[in-house]
Amino acid sequence: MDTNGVLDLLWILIAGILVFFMQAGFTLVETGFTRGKNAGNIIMKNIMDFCIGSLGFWAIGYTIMYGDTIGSFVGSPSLFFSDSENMHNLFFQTVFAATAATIVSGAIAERTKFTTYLIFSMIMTVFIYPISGHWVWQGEGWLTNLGFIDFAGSTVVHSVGGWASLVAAYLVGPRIGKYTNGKSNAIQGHNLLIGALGVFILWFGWFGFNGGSQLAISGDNANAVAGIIITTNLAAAAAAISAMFVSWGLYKKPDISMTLNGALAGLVAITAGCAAVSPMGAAIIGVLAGALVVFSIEFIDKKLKVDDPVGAVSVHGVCGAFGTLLVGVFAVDGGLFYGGGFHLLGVQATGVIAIGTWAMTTAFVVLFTLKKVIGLRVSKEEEIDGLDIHEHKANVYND
Amino acid sequence: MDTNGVLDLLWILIAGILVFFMQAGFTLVETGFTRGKNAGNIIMKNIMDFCIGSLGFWAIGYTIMYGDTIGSFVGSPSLFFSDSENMHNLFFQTVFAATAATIVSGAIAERTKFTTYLIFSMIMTVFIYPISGHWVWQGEGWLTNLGFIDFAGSTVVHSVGGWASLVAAYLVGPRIGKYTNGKSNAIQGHNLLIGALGVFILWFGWFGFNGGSQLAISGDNANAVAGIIITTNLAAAAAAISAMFVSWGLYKKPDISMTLNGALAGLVAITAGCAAVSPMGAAIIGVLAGALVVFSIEFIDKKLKVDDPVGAVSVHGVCGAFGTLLVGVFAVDGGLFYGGGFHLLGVQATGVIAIGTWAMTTAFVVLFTLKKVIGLRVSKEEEIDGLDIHEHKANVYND
Amino acid sequence: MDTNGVLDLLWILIAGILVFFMQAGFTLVETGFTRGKNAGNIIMKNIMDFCIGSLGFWAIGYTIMYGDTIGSFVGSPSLFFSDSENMHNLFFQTVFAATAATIVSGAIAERTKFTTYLIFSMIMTVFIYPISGHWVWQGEGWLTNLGFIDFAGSTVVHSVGGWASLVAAYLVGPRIGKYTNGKSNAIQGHNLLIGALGVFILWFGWFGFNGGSQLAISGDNANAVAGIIITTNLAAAAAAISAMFVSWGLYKKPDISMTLNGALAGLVAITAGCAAVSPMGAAIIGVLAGALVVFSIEFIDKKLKVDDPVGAVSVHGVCGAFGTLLVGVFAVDGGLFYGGGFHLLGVQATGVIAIGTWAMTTAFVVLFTLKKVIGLRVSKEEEIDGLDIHEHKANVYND
Amino acid sequence: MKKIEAIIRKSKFDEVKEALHLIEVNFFSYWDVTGVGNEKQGHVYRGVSYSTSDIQRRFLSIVVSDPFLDRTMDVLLKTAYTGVVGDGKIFVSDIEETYRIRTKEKGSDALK
Amino acid sequence: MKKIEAIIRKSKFDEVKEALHLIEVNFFSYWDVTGVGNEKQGHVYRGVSYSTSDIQRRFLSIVVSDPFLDRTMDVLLKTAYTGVVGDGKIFVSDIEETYRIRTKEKGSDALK
Amino acid sequence: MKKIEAIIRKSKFDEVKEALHLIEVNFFSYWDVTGVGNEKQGHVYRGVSYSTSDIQRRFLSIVVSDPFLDRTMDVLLKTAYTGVVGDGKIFVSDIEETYRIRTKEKGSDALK
Ligand SMILES: Nc1ncnc2c1ncn2[C@@H]1O[C@H](COP(=O)(O)OP(=O)(O)O)[C@@H](O)[C@H]1O
Ligand SMILES: Nc1ncnc2c1ncn2[C@@H]1O[C@H](COP(=O)(O)OP(=O)(O)O)[C@@H](O)[C@H]1O
Ligand SMILES: Nc1ncnc2c1ncn2[C@@H]1O[C@H](COP(=O)(O)OP(=O)(O)O)[C@@H](O)[C@H]1O
Repeated sequence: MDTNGVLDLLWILIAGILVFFMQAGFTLVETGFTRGKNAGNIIMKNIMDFCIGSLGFWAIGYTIMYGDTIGSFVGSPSLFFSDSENMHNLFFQTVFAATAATIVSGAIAERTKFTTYLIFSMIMTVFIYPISGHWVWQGEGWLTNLGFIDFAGSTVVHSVGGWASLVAAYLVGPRIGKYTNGKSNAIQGHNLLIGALGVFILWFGWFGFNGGSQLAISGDNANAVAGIIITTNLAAAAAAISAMFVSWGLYKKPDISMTLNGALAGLVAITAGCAAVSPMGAAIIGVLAGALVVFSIEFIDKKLKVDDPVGAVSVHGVCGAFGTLLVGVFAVDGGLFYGGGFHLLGVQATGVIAIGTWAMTTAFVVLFTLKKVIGLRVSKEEEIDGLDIHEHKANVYND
Repeated sequence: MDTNGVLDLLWILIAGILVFFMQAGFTLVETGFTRGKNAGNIIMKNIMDFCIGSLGFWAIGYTIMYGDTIGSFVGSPSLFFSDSENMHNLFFQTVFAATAATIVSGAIAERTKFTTYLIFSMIMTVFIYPISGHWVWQGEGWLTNLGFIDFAGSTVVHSVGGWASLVAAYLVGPRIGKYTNGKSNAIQGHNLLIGALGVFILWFGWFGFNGGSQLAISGDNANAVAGIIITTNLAAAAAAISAMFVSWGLYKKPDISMTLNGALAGLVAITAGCAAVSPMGAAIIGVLAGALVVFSIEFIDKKLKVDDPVGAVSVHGVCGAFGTLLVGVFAVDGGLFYGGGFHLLGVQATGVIAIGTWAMTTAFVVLFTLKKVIGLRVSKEEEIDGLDIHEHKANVYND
Repeated sequence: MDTNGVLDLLWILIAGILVFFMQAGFTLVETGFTRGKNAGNIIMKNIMDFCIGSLGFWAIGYTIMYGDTIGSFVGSPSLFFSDSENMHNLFFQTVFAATAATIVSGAIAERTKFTTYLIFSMIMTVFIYPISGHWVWQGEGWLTNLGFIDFAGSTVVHSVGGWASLVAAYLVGPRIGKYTNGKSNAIQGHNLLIGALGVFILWFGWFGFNGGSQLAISGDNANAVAGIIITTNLAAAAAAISAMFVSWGLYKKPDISMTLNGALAGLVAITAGCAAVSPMGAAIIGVLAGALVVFSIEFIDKKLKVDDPVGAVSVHGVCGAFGTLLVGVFAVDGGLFYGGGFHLLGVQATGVIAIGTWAMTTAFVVLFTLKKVIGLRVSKEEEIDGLDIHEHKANVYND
Repeated sequence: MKKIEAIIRKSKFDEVKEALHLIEVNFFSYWDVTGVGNEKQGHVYRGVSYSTSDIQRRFLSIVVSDPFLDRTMDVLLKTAYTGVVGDGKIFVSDIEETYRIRTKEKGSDALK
Repeated sequence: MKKIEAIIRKSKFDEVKEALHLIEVNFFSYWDVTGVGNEKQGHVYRGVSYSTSDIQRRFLSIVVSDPFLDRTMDVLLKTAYTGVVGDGKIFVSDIEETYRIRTKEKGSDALK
Repeated sequence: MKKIEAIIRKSKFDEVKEALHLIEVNFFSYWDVTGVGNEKQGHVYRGVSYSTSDIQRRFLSIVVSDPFLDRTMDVLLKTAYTGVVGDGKIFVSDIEETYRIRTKEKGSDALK
């Protein structure tokens, strides 16, 4: 391989390793934001979705996503990908697929059956995610053909996970005690420090997520990657600050969990446009996403009454969609604010809606079927005692 | 230095940094799987073995391992390695040596004297590990000459640590209360979430461990490294799944700590063959190792009655040996299943046995001497109250 | 961009990402070493100083530091840095600036007003740090002209943070209960395991901090970077061992928190000279810094009676200055022990004093003003109950 | 005045608290304890399956003036009940004196 | 012998302990409990603001011989006091017998 | 019925539990407390050496019917003993009534 090829491959591998580490971040955020009696169950779900995703994406998911297109809709599947020239791509795409899958575990935490989750997670990585991914990233998908821009996956990865989360959290129903007499109650996370560490790890990994999505670093790609790192960082920082001030205004005090979610909201929102917007654009996207996520969490919790313990729907679904739309506004090349008119915005909206519909519909069909066949939810007794002791006969915390 | 040289050096450094981080992973796994009253002691042991290893390997260990061979058995030692062209190699090998040493601390946790451990750890990094390492990795060692394949150290690093652990745990004896009336009791780890984070960190670092062992990334090495990353990941994922299902079968519930150990078992087992087997081979090795580790932990605990709180012997010793043997079966080039006959398998067995014997014998001699001279074990009172308050006059957890 | 340029940029980005992760390390060390009732507040301070630093350094700080020099004293500021060829530099320098700022939060933990901290942190990143940074790293600063060596920032980053911490901790005053009848009391950290994880993360990130400061890896830089990694690691290891033995001598037992601080002391001390000293020199610097930090912590606590919960002044201020001075002794090229005479040592002392004076004076003026205007300290009641419940209406730990 | 010490299932706590609230027993303290009793819980850890009678429980300490005793007991016995082994115990003992620190009130005044 | 159970603000604990020390009450046990009472504390979590009366308190269990009762009560009532709702309660009850495990001493001897 | 409150060394707990089991005292509750007493423990933290009498202990609350009292006390006094300062205390007090929530049994029936 020539030097440029090596450089590109090296960068993809490193970025992929960073993205892998995001799994630890998700695990920590999800356990930290929920109760200690279910921590073991969340650990298991997070490890397993990555393991299932790794095997499943290699076994078939990768080619469903990147195989030769069948009608710009789906790739031609082949079993057990083994092209030794493209192992770095398999790796990078595997960790992306696992990210989409793992988002859901947070939204349905503390009440969902373990087996049901395993099955859903597999379908997510080998079917739901790769098909809509094909539309945007394979090169000949129908959304690519329209000119849809989702550089690193605000929509392809995060919104897919987020919208599936919405459907899943809705179908599973709220945790016992979450809503009483139509009022939303707070069910505090058991360890916000662990949650905060999770956010730092996610942020750390996100440099690989967005930077690696350039899929190259040689030649002109180098400055592009550096620019992506900056836009990613600025959006996250701006969003955390913005979420903090909004929460400060609303609740009279700077709220810890909202600030943490704010950082993630900024990261999700910039993911689509990290290569298309200027640093200033990134900062503005961050400010907007940080504010939005606070209101969205309140809305989903109090108005929709969908119980999402970690805010996955708002962070990944809402801010993912929002960030994708904002590309149509802030893209230096073609964005509304840069004189590009409404065309790109329209295309972005088409993609957001199409993929959102896909994710929600398929998630609904799969989960509804699972509900009928094996059930989504643990028994009331198991839920109250905690999933760890019933589903795993173990306690995470001991002397 | 030319570009290829720079690329290779860069990759080795990055991989080495990742492997360094595995020290944090070991610390977390070991503290998480043991009781809170000994957490400070485990922290100290893990930090110190790395510090001692860093100084010791630089001072003399590196040249014992990589110096000009003396009879294919040991390198010519020289003091304070200072070849400014090979600092990246010193670094990469240092973090490997520290890995071998740190494995032992888990197996003898919660009852071993701190000073004794420090001395043993030093001997491990400057004597036991580098000598057997010389046989395989210096280039002219007698096992290299035989054709023994241990790419990244299933045997050279992990088994050495694992077999030394077996001897150490045996000589130190079980923790008070571990066996009563011939029955093995569970002594629960105090924080499985911290343990799970440790496993994620180890997995993350392992990409450097195996990928970096190519010792190059330029030219054709690039695809080789990518392939290693994939085999590593697939084996770990398959092993975690396999351990989970086996534990599910045995105990009627998917077991958290076994699943975590399963992932590590897969990582250890693929370490020898990560560059020699196909993705499918890796997945199979993972499945086998994940199952094996569960039975091995039970066997060592219940039949051998050797008390190994974190499963170090099974994960590193047993699965390290097993993974090394399986190279003889699954190596695309020369493996039994690929028509290579039994030759390679025989060579692999020779290496596994030779190095196992070396590690056990030397560990026994050293520890037995230490036992006579300064003792291996803290007093009963110290053990019951916890090592932290007696050995360090401190508690890890406070208000 | 040519291959060498890409290599350099790639290394700077990776190093910067590692340095970013140090923010997580600081957060964990600071929360681990303080009480649980203030953990949320520390999380917020650590996240916010990074966010503010990211925006502030981009908005103006970077050009104050690196803009064309005005009298070798300050750069010509310009707003919202947007040179797309230098985004990697902006990123790398941003994470450095945030490091200097975040150091202070530990020293004044558990009693400082949140708003006051936010304002101070902003001034730190856009004014105090970039100006003294300009003197040394812009290329035409007056200390550069003198020949002052501070390779990766023992003084430029760490001492600035450390001396500002000293002033801040002095002005804020000790925590309630820290000194009674002139005696210093121990206020135990609530989770040393989290603190230890923080130290591992910092050590991990420090390879990027020092190694990345070469600002290149192509050609001859490659071996230089590798050498830096080794000196960094040896100094940290030697310092941890040294601090452990010193504490063992003083308190009859190897002290956990001192050992952890020892590792950090070694890292800070080697930061100035990591590229200028030999491995042996690095080890000696480590041994000295590890011993120094123990005495310094005692001195500041018991003699100066300045309450610094995490030892930030000793680790970053004292050891930063000390390490910078030792460059004058151990620099292979020009150091006292290498026949270079006292010249370099004198220059180093000049830099240490000049920057120390600058940091202390400006921090004093800013904090004194803030004290008069909005106050530095929370109310007695808030402090006793914990900052989390009053400043954020939340508890970090729940069921 | 009586002290009621109720050792109940953690999972029943919210219900019990709610019910106490309805009869205006709004003052009490609680903490988590490990209970040893008839109930057994199955655990598995690293290959060792065992059944333990050390189970997490919630301990409620409620001091009530005499007229409140009966209704508090009724509520506790009713709402903490599941019928399955392990519902817990209630112990009643005598309290000689009660003070409210803030007002220095004594006796049943301090319990209002 | 009497058992004094004092449920106080965590923030007052150091002061109380100091004051007990001065009157030579150097034997007691304490732990953290959640108290339900008049005091309310404002919390916000993920957009839900609520006010809870479940507040962290410290529970002190002090067994004293009869002559020590009054002064201990005085000290507790004085030093645990802030005047703001939530200062806590003190309950006094009877102890029939006390043993010191180490010496097998009984009664008030065991309390010296 | 009597309530036995034993404050013992954590390190003695397993032994005590075992011994109670042998005399068929299989019902009790326990939790961890901090004890203040004669024993001192040396600590060092960041250069400050100090000796504290705040030591971790285990608190056992055992309600027994009268015939069980003596043998329980015997076992506790024997197995919790080391002879070194800090072995702990045992307090006995009266319980007026006991209920088993599951069966509504009262009195000593509830303690079987
Ligand atoms: N005599 C006792 N003294 C103190 N606590 C007790 C006593 N008996 C029972 N308990 C507590 O009550 C809990 C439930 O009792 P258990 O025997 O398991 O169920 P049940 O009362 O339904 O038979 C125990 O776990 C323990 O905490
Ligand atoms: N009847 C009671 N039984 C047990 N604990 C009580 C009782 N009344 C009050 N407490 C404890 O005392 C604490 C303080 O009481 P609270 O009513 O908030 O304040 P105040 O006594 O100043 O009116 C409560 O949080 C609770 O822990
Ligand atoms: N009067 C008391 N009230 C409550 N707890 C007590 C009392 N006296 C002792 N204790 C508990 O007993 C423990 C052991 O007592 P200590 O005085 O240290 O040892 P010893 O009883 O051997 O002299 C203390 O730490 C404390 O928890």
